[in-house]
Amino acid sequence: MKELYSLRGLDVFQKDLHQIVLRGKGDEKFKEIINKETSLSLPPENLKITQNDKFLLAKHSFDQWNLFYLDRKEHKEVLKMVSTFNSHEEILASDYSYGQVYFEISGKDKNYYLNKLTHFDFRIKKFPNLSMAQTLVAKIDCSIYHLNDKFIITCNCSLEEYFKERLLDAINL
Amino acid sequence: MLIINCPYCGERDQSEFSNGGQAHVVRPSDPEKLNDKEWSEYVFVRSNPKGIFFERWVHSHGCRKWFNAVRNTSTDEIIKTYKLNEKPPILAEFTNNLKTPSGEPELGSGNFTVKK
Amino acid sequence: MWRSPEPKKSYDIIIVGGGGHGLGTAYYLAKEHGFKNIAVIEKGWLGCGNTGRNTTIIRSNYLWDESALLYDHSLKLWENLSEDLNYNVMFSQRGVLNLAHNEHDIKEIKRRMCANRLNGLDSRWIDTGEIKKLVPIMNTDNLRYPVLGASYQPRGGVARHDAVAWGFAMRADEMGVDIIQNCEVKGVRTKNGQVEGVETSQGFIESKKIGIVASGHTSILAATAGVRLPLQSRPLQALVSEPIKPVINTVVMSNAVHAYVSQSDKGELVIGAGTDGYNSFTQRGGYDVIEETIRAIVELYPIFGKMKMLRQWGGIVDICPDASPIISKCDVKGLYFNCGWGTGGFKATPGSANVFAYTIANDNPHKINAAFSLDRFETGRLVDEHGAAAVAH
Amino acid sequence: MSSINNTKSFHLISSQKVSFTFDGKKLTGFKGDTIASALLRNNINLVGRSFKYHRPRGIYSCGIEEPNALVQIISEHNEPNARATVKRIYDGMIVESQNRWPSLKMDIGAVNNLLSPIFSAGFYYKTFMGPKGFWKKVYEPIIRKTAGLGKPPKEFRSKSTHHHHNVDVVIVGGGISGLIAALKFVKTNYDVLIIEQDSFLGGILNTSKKIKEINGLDTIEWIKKTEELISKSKNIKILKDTTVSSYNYSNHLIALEDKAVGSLPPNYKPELVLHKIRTQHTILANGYIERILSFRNNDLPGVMLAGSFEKFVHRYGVVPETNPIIFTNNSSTFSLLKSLIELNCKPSAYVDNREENSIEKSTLDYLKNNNIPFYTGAEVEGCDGRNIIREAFIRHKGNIIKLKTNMLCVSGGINPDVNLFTQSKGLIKWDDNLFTFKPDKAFQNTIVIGSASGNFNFQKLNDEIKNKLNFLKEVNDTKIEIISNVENDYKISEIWDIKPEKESLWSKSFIDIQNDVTVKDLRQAITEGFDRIEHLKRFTTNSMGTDQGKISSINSLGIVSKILNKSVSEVGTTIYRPPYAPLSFSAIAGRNTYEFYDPKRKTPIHSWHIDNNAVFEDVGQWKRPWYFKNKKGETMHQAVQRESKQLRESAGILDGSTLGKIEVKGKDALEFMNLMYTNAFTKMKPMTSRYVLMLGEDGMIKDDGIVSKINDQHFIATTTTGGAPKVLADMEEYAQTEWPHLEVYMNSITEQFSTFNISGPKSRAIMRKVFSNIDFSNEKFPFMTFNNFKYLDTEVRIMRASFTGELGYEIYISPKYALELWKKIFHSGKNLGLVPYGTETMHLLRAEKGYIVVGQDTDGTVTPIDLNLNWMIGKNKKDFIGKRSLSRSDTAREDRKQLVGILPLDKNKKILEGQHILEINKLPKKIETPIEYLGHVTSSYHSPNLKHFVAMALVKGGNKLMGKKVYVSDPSKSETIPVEIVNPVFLDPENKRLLS
Ligand SMILES: Cc1cc2nc3c(=O)[nH]c(=O)nc-3n(C[C@H](O)[C@H](O)[C@H](O)COP(=O)(O)OP(=O)(O)OC[C@H]3O[C@@H](n4cnc5c(N)ncnc54)[C@H](O)[C@@H]3O)c2cc1C
Ligand SMILES: NC(=O)c1ccc[n+]([C@@H]2O[C@H](COP(=O)([O-])OP(=O)(O)OC[C@H]3O[C@@H](n4cnc5c(N)ncnc54)[C@H](O)[C@@H]3O)[C@@H](O)[C@H]2O)c1
Ligand SMILES: Cc1cc2nc3c(=O)[nH]c(=O)nc-3n(C[C@H](O)[C@H](O)[C@H](O)COP(=O)(O)O)c2cc1C
Ligand SMILES: [Zn+2]
Repeated sequence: MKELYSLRGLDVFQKDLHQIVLRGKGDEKFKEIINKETSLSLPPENLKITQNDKFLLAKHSFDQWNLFYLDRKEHKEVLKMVSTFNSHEEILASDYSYGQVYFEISGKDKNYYLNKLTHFDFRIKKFPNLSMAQTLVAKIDCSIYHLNDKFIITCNCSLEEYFKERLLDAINL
Repeated sequence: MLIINCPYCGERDQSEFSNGGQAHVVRPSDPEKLNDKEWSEYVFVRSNPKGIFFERWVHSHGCRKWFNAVRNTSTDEIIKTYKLNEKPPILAEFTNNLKTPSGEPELGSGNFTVKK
Repeated sequence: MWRSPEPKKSYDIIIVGGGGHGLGTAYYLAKEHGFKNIAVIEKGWLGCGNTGRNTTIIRSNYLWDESALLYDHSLKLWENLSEDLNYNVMFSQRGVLNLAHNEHDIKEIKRRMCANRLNGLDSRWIDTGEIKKLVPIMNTDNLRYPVLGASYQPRGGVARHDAVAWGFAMRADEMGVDIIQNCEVKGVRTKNGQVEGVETSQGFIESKKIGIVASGHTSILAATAGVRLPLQSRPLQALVSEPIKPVINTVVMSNAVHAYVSQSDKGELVIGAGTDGYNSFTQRGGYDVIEETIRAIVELYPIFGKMKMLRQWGGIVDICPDASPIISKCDVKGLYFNCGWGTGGFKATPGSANVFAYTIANDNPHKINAAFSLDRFETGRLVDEHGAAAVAH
Repeated sequence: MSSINNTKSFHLISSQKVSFTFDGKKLTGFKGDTIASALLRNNINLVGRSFKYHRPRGIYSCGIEEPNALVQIISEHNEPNARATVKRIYDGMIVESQNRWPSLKMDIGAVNNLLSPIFSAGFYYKTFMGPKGFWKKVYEPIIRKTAGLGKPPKEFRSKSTHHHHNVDVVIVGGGISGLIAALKFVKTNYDVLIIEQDSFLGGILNTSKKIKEINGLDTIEWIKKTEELISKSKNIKILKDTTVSSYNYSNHLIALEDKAVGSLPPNYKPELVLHKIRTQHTILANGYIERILSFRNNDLPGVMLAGSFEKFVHRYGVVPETNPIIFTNNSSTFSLLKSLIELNCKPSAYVDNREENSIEKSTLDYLKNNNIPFYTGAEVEGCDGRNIIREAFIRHKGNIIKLKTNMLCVSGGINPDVNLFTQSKGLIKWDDNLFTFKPDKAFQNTIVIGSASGNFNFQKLNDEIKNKLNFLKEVNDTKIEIISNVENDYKISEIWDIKPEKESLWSKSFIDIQNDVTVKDLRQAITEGFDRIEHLKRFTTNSMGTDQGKISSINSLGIVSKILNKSVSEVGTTIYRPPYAPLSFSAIAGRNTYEFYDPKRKTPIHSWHIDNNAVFEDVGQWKRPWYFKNKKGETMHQAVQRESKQLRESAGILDGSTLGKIEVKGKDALEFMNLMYTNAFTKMKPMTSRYVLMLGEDGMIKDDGIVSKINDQHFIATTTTGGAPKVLADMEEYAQTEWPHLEVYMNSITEQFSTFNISGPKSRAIMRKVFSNIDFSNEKFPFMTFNNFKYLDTEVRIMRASFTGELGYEIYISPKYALELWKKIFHSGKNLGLVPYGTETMHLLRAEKGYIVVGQDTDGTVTPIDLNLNWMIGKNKKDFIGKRSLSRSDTAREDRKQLVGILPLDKNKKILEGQHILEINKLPKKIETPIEYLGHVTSSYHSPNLKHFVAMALVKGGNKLMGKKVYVSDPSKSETIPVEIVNPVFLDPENKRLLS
């Protein structure tokens, strides 16, 4: 974890996370497979997040779940998990660990700064704790996860520099 | 700028969506059976009504899911959005405040200001 | 000055739509084909459609032969239009630039320039140095997508849009054409596959020949006669800045940094935006489209950062799948369409009116518009101008 | 007779002096002054020249509605057309007047005024025509020179930012009604945003003394207390110095905040912030606008709107003139009268158009008690003066009374400011008592209150707001008691323009002061047939100036209604369009321009490319190495020739990470792929790959790539760099909308894998060195197969494929390990002659082999058959996207354009892309009639390996023309280049190298 910026009511860290994108029907079988590998049950509703001490699982839509590791692993372990999932024909699992970048954003003024870059409605009544959203931040497709007092924002790694520069610019101006 | 209610993500700014034109146009199951004219209708011709329009949207910068909407193209008002597997709402359920094929409703059309 | 006559019971020809194309069609029908008993029916005021709300760019450097022929026919008519109408339409041949910002643009433009030359057009490739001379205020290298060259058509330019409608109207009126404003056509009445007349807000008017030139609304009127046209109506926006002393003496368009701009004789910058991504008839579009345009403008012309937007508006354009117009007969006898000009039909006004008049008069297309008939969608013989029309103004 | 300071004004901080220059003259004002208030303080009334006639013009209003006092701010990058009535002064500000030469007082352009009888409305269209050629060479250049007001600005890079808000309620306008509305929301659950264009709240309370006290407090006290209360409430936010400029659909508001009011904007901070707001409810409390009256010379400096004069007095603490004449037709001017008397300034006359019996008794008493000359049922017929008004002529009971004065305060009545309401697409309705338009039906969730709604009565304010907000749950019930200084009811007489006593060709009553449109112009236009208000606007340019006719457009409707003998409703208004006030381009652009115009997408190898002198090409948002400069001074041509040659001799490596990659999986993946692509995948063996094509439903090629089959349920597809997002989107679209019965899923893995292409005769040797545990022999690793291998802590996927025609491999690796692996390969390949190459060399090498590039050799009008790629079409498949279109009459034609090779007969001749193929060998110097051609060159490169140009072309009936001699046109010359039509595969047609 790398601290990027920390000032005036905002703290930004860049994190390394492992992520697996899971696609499937979400039926009983699917639930079982996920549960077996992660001990997690599926989030009850769309855009909600469930977690235990090892994993975090976010429901992106009716056929997509993103699984995050809460602790660091060797890449091959993640790949092993991916191929375990993929051994079931009804699931598509893709490793998203290193093709994405992850920013952890906290601080009391985080909404203020982020709303310089996105129209997204961060008000607690619209974006409660343990929920997620996919939206545009600084013209970039991002996923945002609301974890207690923090947001995790991810985007494609090719856009890392642009994203950081925009964030810094929004803070400075 | 519209606000669109994605059936999966909720209300979001229009900039997150892309429009896919007329809804409920089914791709012919056996294109070879169609003559050239019928096939060209499927490829090139879509309804373009002024008033109530059943259309498709995709939440392209969000969940990437397609869904349908009923919108009044003479005011831009979105009356309803619904999932692909839901039945299209019945037209008569909506008040079509349209007067003529090419006339605007006075309110909200963008082309009127004064109430006579 | 034109009359405001009461509609007669019957006309030889009815033109639906009092925009430049419709009024021009009536003018040429009267002037070149000797028709006297013509009506132009307009639901609002003359020129209230796209004729009155476009960025007035005129050029003919289209890719395919069919288009080049059509648009250059028009350009040639523009060159004499003020004399012809004895009304100054202020056609200003200040030249038109289409900028290239990447290798793909360069290839596309160079190909087009070659084709244009073989079609006898005056367009050519120019490099950044020459662009700088024509438009010194342009930022050519210190931007995300640098300017790498451009196509240049010196005969292109702009004209005073409203005057075009007024000029055609006055002269058509003089030749006896009835121009009927505030009369809305509600539908086309047909019998046995032949038109009988139009239902209007002022009652039924009879005619054996009906030309529909209602821009964004043509497909709706066609539907009343049972004809489905491959058209989608979209908002297209434009804006003007506050007026300043002349700074930009050429029309400049760009595809990749999407904006087009010219400066009017009154001094305001006339700037065109893109179409909105959905069908609408509201003559206004989304603010996001304006923002996209303005950020491209300040990127290309940093001095315009200090300019201010005075007014923004929208029109409704009818977009055809191949980005080319339809000037055509159809299965219904006596029913003719001139539509699908999308974002770029102002430049075609006199030319399209001229060949459309021919088509109606002879019940057969002129050789210039033969390629723009409706059946091309069936055969697949499209005139795909997406390359040239991505910024089609 | 001059200006004085009102030391008792609400907001004047007279201690702080500010110096600035106007037209080179150094002047002093007070902090907080606008340019206009400071100029008035210095007794300067002449500030500009008019657009067409170059008439002297002064300050007409005290706000955003100003038509006249537009100035150039030299000290801010030459900003043109700044409103002197809005822009605040600061130390060192440099201001200049506009549209005059050589100077403001001595302006040559003023001869236009003498010529004005020629310059009437629409004069352009009828004059300036013949003789032929004169328009272009003589008239137009002259007309163009006279264009515009200000001079162009200077180069400028703004730091303006955007800010988004999501709230429940927006209150536009922090005047008295806005504040009362805000009180209803204090400590409620609504998120509220109050937006006020001025630097402080209070609106009319700051600008007039119409109200004495509210809830027992002096008005300024009340504002202070109210603001405190509001600010303490966490749910309410106040934005000051912020003007709402657009009211878009779906309650989307745009508001511009000036961050540098009264100071030189620093260039490291945003000078403007553009607020983009989404709200549930919008409360419009944005007040009213006063309108003019048209009389002879009503444009002279010294003529000013009465309400604006009053605003200068109270808001800015300057009394522009101690003894003005007041000319009114309504009751709103009474407070001005009172204020002046209280300041010991006696108006030289009070002229009221209303008959004595309809004027409020209190006003008449006041006039009498204070001994002010007043005329009822009277009007100002006109005024005279050179650069400032000197005398006014009052028509009273048939007589003309001449009065000397330096200032004439005019009020033609007040209009609810309906601009934002109509922008929101609400309907307005004419009010026959107030003689103005009022908001009628809202289209969105819009509530209009206060004078913006046409309520000009203070006593009714609280009830109005309470009633209109009633439908909201849990808003506070506040008590407001207002004691006013004036009569509560507003009364007005109908008058729009005043007939001059003597009419001459040169006499003018203006209706649009900025655009020099006179009442006469309106009349003339109507006689010429432009009798619709929209025609009238465009023919005369009425209300098309920077003020958009804020103070006069209703007047023109009144005038026109009288001429046409119609009601004003029938005449109708022109359309109100955004923005409410001219909106800065740089604010609209915000930070989404200049360095942030578009993201630069970079591959994990980017830094290496830079270190190795790569020159980049923009492909979509991606930065791709175009070629690598080996040494200083190497040209692109040299570099590409070198790279190409070296690759065919030894090996080359290309960073292909930008290629789109899509993973497709599911029970029905096989069927899905069969439908998406032209190719047949059913018989394809697992762990093999295939070159594939994707069409649109119109049968035209949209994209190509390689599909690798892991098994019938699992595929990986690559796409072109530019096509990646579209291909994925198309797959999703068809899967969701057309074939929902197919169980199939896809993920973009473009960024999850970096991709390197290694090819050339030495590539196998290099691969062996890097991956010593893998068997790369032809038998174990044949062409178009792939496999996954363990590598360090991760995996690599290696595919044997090639786009250069040489033996080649594609390596896919997680981006984290990519750079390291790249370096390792490079290191291992050094002695074997491995060369990094870019896209240009790739294009050259594939052209030698006759491989196409989608988008270069195709243009959306090309089918697979046109490219002789019939073998890629799964003919036995019942269906795939675009299949049916291939059999339409035009796509099935045999003489369509087909892809061929082009070989120059003289091997030294250059062939350029885009050149056209002719059957004739010479072109006329000037082409008059179109010349027929066969097609055009789509790709052309100088091949260092073959030592001549290799080109591909799309040629009509090309397949049948093999061996034919044709000509390639040179774009500028009449000479042509003789060439032969050949098979497009120039090198290794037997694929020996590829399969080696
Ligand atoms: C913002 C914008 C910018 C543009 N920029 C350019 C450019 O730079 N260069 C260029 O070449 N082109 C441009 N165009 C396109 C160009 O304006 C149009 O293609 C062209 O003006 C069409 O002319 P028209 O006469 O066919 O249509 P219109 O002028 O729209 O006329 C059609 C008329 O039909 C009337 N009508 C509709 N329905 C009925 C009915 N039921 N009954 C009676 N009357 C009816 C309408 O009221 C209208 O007056 C632009 C368009 C827009 C909107
Ligand atoms: N009796 C009379 O003669 C008379 C005349 C006029 C007004 N009135 C009374 O005066 C009161 C006026 O109060 P009010 O609140 O309607 O007006 P106001 O003038 O007090 O407040 C309007 C506020 O809106 C702001 N504003 C306007 N446009 C804006 C924009 N686009 N963006 C941001 N801010 C903007 C203005 O700066 C101003 O502060 C009413 O009660 C009315 O009855 C009486
Ligand atoms: C070429 C051109 C120049 C224009 N210049 C101005 C201008 O200087 N001032 C102005 O207020 N509007 C200008 N307009 C916009 C018109 O006022 C008007 O918005 C437009 O014709 C659309 O009509 P509508 O807004 O009534 O729907 C211009 C329009 C065009 C097409
Ligand atoms: Zn969604």
